[in-house]
Amino acid sequence: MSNSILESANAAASTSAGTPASTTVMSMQQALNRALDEVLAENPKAVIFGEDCGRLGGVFRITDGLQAKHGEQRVFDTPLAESGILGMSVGLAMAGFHPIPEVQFDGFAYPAINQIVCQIARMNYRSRGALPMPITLRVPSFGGIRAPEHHGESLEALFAHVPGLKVVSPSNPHEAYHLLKHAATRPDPVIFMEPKSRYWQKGEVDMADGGTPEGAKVMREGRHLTLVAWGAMVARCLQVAELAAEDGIEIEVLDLRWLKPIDAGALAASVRKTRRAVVVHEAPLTSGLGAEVAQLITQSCFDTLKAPVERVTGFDVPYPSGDLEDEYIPNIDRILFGIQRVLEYKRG
Amino acid sequence: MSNSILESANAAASTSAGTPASTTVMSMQQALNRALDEVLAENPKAVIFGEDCGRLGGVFRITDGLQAKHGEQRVFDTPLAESGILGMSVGLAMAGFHPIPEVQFDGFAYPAINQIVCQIARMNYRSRGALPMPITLRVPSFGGIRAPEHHGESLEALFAHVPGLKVVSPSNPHEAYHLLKHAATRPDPVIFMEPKSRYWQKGEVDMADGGTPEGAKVMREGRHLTLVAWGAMVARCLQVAELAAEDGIEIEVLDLRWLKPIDAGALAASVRKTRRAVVVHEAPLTSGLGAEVAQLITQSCFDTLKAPVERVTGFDVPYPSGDLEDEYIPNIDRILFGIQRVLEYKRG
Amino acid sequence: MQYGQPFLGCLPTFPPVTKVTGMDTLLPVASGGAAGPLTADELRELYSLMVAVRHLDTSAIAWQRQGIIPGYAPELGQEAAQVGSGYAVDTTRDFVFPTYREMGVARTMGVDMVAYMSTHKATWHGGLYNPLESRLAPIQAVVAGSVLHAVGWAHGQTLAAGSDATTDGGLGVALTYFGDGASSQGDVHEAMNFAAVMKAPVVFFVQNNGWAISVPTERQVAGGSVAARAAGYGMPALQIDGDDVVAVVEATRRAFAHARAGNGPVLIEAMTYRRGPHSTADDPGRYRSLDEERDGAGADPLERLRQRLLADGIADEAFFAEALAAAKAEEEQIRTGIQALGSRPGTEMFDLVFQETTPALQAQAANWREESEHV
Amino acid sequence: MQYGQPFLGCLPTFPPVTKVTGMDTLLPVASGGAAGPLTADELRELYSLMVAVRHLDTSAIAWQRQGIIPGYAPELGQEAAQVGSGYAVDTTRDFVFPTYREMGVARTMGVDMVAYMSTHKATWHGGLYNPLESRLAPIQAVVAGSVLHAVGWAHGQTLAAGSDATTDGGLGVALTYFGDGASSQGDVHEAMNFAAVMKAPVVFFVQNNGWAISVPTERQVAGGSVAARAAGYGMPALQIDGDDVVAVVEATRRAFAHARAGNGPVLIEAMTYRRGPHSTADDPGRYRSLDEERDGAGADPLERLRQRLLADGIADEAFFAEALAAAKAEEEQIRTGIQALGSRPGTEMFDLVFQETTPALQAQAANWREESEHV
Ligand SMILES: Cc1ncc(C[n+]2csc(CCOP(=O)(O)OP(=O)(O)O)c2C)c(N)n1
Ligand SMILES: Cc1ncc(C[n+]2csc(CCOP(=O)(O)OP(=O)(O)O)c2C)c(N)n1
Ligand SMILES: [Mg+2]
Ligand SMILES: [Mg+2]
Repeated sequence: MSNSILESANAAASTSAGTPASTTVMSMQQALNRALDEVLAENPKAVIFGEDCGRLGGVFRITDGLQAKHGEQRVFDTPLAESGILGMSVGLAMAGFHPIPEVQFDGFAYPAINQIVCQIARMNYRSRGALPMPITLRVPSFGGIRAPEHHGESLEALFAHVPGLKVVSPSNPHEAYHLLKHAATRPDPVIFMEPKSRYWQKGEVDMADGGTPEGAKVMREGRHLTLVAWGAMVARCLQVAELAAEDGIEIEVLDLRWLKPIDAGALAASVRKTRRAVVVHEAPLTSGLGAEVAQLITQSCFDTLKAPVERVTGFDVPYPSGDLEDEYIPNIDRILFGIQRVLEYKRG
Repeated sequence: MSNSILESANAAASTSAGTPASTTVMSMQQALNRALDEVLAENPKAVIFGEDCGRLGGVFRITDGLQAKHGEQRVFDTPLAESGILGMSVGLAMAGFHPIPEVQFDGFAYPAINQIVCQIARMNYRSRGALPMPITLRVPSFGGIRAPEHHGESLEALFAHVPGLKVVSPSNPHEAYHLLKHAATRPDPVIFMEPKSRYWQKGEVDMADGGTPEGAKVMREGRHLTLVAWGAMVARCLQVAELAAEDGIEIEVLDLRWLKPIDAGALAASVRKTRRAVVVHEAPLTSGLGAEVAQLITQSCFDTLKAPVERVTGFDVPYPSGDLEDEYIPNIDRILFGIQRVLEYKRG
Repeated sequence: MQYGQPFLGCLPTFPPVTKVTGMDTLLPVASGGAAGPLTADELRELYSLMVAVRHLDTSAIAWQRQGIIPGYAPELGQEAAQVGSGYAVDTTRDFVFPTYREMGVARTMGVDMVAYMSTHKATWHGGLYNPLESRLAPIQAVVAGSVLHAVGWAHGQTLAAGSDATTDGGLGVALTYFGDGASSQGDVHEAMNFAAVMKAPVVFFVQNNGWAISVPTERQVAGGSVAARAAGYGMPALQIDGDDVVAVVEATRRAFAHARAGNGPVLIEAMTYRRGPHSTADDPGRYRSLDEERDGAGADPLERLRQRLLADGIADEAFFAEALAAAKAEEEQIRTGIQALGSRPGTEMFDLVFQETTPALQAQAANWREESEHV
Repeated sequence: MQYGQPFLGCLPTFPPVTKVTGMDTLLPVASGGAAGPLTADELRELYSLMVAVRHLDTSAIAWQRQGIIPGYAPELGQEAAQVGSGYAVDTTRDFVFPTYREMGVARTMGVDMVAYMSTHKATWHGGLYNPLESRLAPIQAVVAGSVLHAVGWAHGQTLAAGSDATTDGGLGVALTYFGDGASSQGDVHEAMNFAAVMKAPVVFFVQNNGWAISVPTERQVAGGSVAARAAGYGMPALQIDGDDVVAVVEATRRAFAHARAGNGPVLIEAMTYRRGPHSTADDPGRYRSLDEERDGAGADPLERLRQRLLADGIADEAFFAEALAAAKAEEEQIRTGIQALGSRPGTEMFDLVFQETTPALQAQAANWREESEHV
């Protein structure tokens, strides 16, 4: 197996057969931009803000053109302080707004963790439902773009552990459009983790029919093993499934989508069928969300499982510089090795 | 089963037979205070600081008397800012000191997370070993004392997920003394989580012989099931084991001690013998450290396990006010129910 | 950008602010409304509020000793700062963000005091009162935790007002409380900078009570004054005698007027003194002597008001006795309410997390009911 | 505590600071050492440094376009601020805390520039140079991330000096850089307050270059000046023309002297302008026009120095030509070094996490070797 497959396989993930009329091909950046545009148009209380979100349209251009269209009161730049941005979101929500703040990069959510964990996640509870926190926090997330330090982090395990938060990550433009529209109209706080390495990948978006916005989603059916992933790893797992199919191994790829609450039912349904599972994520192994996924599967499928659930993840090391990025992020080889371990597992 | 057993059972955890001469009975508060006193005496570069650590001796009196004895340069109060305290620790470490900062309560570590995750945990790596971070961060942790909001949190899953950190929690005075002395002399950053509900419980401390400071520790041997716990939950699990023994069920209680790195070997060794495991923690269930422990056990003991590893934990809700605390923290009943589920598990 | 000079010098000088007349120089009695000096009725009302707060506050410590509540954070000595500032709030449109020590503010705003005190009974973090209806955010245990919320809420008023910021008699104003200790937190800086950049209608009300648990202000606040920080943000500041309730009311009203008119934030530093322990768990004898305590505290704010009211013939001993009797009756009623207050049902732990609950949480709730309530 | 006055007024006025003479008024040439005005040799050295930095900086953008490095954060227009401040550092005892844009400081301090630039080649976050030996902390990508580190390091100097703070010619000083954007972060406030409370020997050096990516200073820094914040902490501040290298050297030396003598921290706000994009990924045309750019930037700092040196007869065209040639040769050498720089071995990912590695990490390293290196 060679890593060279990696380069050419991005397209595969976002094509599908039998395109309905309401379908448009667009990048995830475009899909997110479109979703935000519609949310602003539909809800006069929705406001977008963050560092460079306004005039510049965001460093990834996700809010491109929105300030010009909806005005400086609806889409605005803040001073450079993430705790300030999230703390301000709490107050805006208390005043009846639906804040859609952006943290510029995953690693810069850390200065805001205090406001996220102690305030945003708890205000509804603390106020006994009197002060809901309809805050949709967009976080360009995960690695893979050869960026500077702190620009390639995966914080889902942290967020998923916090009571009071919901966490979701889209894997392609279609999911991005529908999940963001859904998240940004919910009365509870949602951390929306955007896989930045997929921003420019195009795919078909069926604007009219998003399917259910809740729970996990089977992206490819299979019967020999379930690959569970989210964000940018979904496309990679689909490539892996493609490769494995050449060897007659039929892999089911489950896009977890919601990292909190996790769709335990979908995990159980898939693994009851395939009897084997591998979970893939970019975050470090220890105490990563893969442990939760594996344990949920083990709990529901203990009798049917043919092998312990395998985890193919980032290592317990700080996210490395660009030169070593491909060594850190689960690549096709490492996922295939994980699959092999599960398939070849023999009870002792 | 009734919760009333709870009240009387604290003592059981800290008594043992065959007391050697070097053994003293003291509270965990005293043991920690003694350890810090010795660390200051032995290492002129060790400095202790934080909110109310100096003159007051800390709100839990862990640093009581240390400023008077070692001087205001070695033990000092800082302004009220946790990011400041931890950020300052980085600079002191760069200047060759061994900082032993305190965060006053678990919930107030959040404002410092940015400095902990992005700086303390990474500076050794970033500087390629030129700037080690021998920082021992003491965090009075966990719940159980009917305290105000944010004073009863369990952050171990967050810390354990961060590459570059080590995390340890003592369960009794003996462990507290030896683990703190060990942690505070290491060249790497260690988060030292003190179970505040156990501060005033007395126990025997063998000052001369701490045993190995690394890895997990079997606190009680058993052959029917392994209970894995840390911090304040160890004493509770020992009570449970006591109760279960009356019914002829022999439970092995494993004090995990190190929450990062986790002693996977000890987990495997115990569960290979008992073939059943329950992990207990106060933190919320989802993405808690229990998932990691369960998955490590499942991976190493898949063939021998008689039932899926059970987790008895706090719920996915914000840590509640005193009145509901006992509903939230795993109590004896809930642990026994978990044990029962595992013991009664039938395949198919 | 400031160019042209190789050395541009330092610091714009802050424009001087007209003095707020306080009672120690002259008790300003007038028949005017809220905008003018205080009326005799208002002054008597302020006294009654301060007595009620003083009595409830000292009683709460007794409650703790008697085992009625597990803990409490007293405000002995800060009654003028709290009652005076809370008195300036217009509860039809303003919103107040307290810390854990603003019982006097809550009482002055007319919050249900059993619901308020319930937090100290460990019934519910944040208190059982409805924050939206009472215009008081939940009790905040994170030091400086809600200062940024005030800025966000205030900016929301600006957004809601659109271009007509000063119609309808002006903007709703956010009043946020914090301490000298809290001023060290990064969030306070971010809040002041955001508020000043956005010209948000916020009044930052610092009670500088000399202490943050065991740490005195001089080891906490570099430069010695939180008010002195405001100039760096181009924001007006008032440093006032926080033990002079008249000065507090007038300064706060002035600050509200400034913010309400769309002129942006104001900072008030009320100099006061925490006469009691930090909380019922604290032992101040470990970090300050009784002599230091007496020197620092100065004259009792309640007694100061009493003397002035007497001297100016605005109230007599009968009035004071009546006020105290009312305070006692009130405390008894609150105590009865607190004692009657049962625990909240455990299901609320699960039901109040989200507006839209999740299957996972429902499963946990079911599990809890089964194992803990045996249903 | 300040009592006695019902209204205590506002803001202590900050003591005026003597002006630092810059080159635009008078070029101060003298034979004196580091403490006095700059010598002709020093002035020529400053020019050579600025040319070297300018050339390397503009070349690095070309490297990025040519695919030699994936990204770069240019400092075009900030050469005087960086070279001038870096020039004041005593690398035998001071320590410098950069952001991601301090290439000019690193070069001035004599840091190995291949090792420095390696961070922009995505070889190693923080750079390959040894921070302890070079007295330059690793490159910092978190905005305001290292400002507190400077305070801690500086307090360490005070602790190490014990009661003899001023023996041995004084304390080592921490010089920390940050931008106008970074000044909004809470950590900067905490750092200034800590430093001032502890009288730590820190020089806070703000390069106010007018922009934080797309956000101009007026939407970022309430009050308009970071230097104006210092008074609130009781800390001296100098707001200087950051494009005047002589003013920068002299102000920085003055600040160092103040801190070194145990008088506590100083803040310098160097007014300058980011003439280029924020980084090679940025497109400034989206948020500022070329006219705005020209107006904001003013005269080129390098050209300003050249004109003064010419006018005062300190250097001639031959010297400038020579300096440029040296800069070109240096850039070529650095480029060759960068191009020759291989990737770091993957094992370093695991080996450099801890001083004392863990079994779990070793197991992961073994697994990685097996699956990725097939050993
Ligand atoms: C972020 C945070 N850190 C620490 C604490 C613990 N704590 C509670 S009150 C307090 C002192 C606060 O002092 P100040 O702001 O002056 O208010 P005061 O208590 O004097 O009213 C501390 C350190 C906390 N609640 N929150
Ligand atoms: C905590 C944090 N938030 C956001 C960013 C993303 N970011 C990088 S540079 C920058 C602007 C910084 O502006 P300034 O401090 O003025 O420095 P300059 O780039 O002008 O040198 C931003 C927002 C970051 N690196 N760190
Ligand atoms: Mg105080
Ligand atoms: Mg800038």
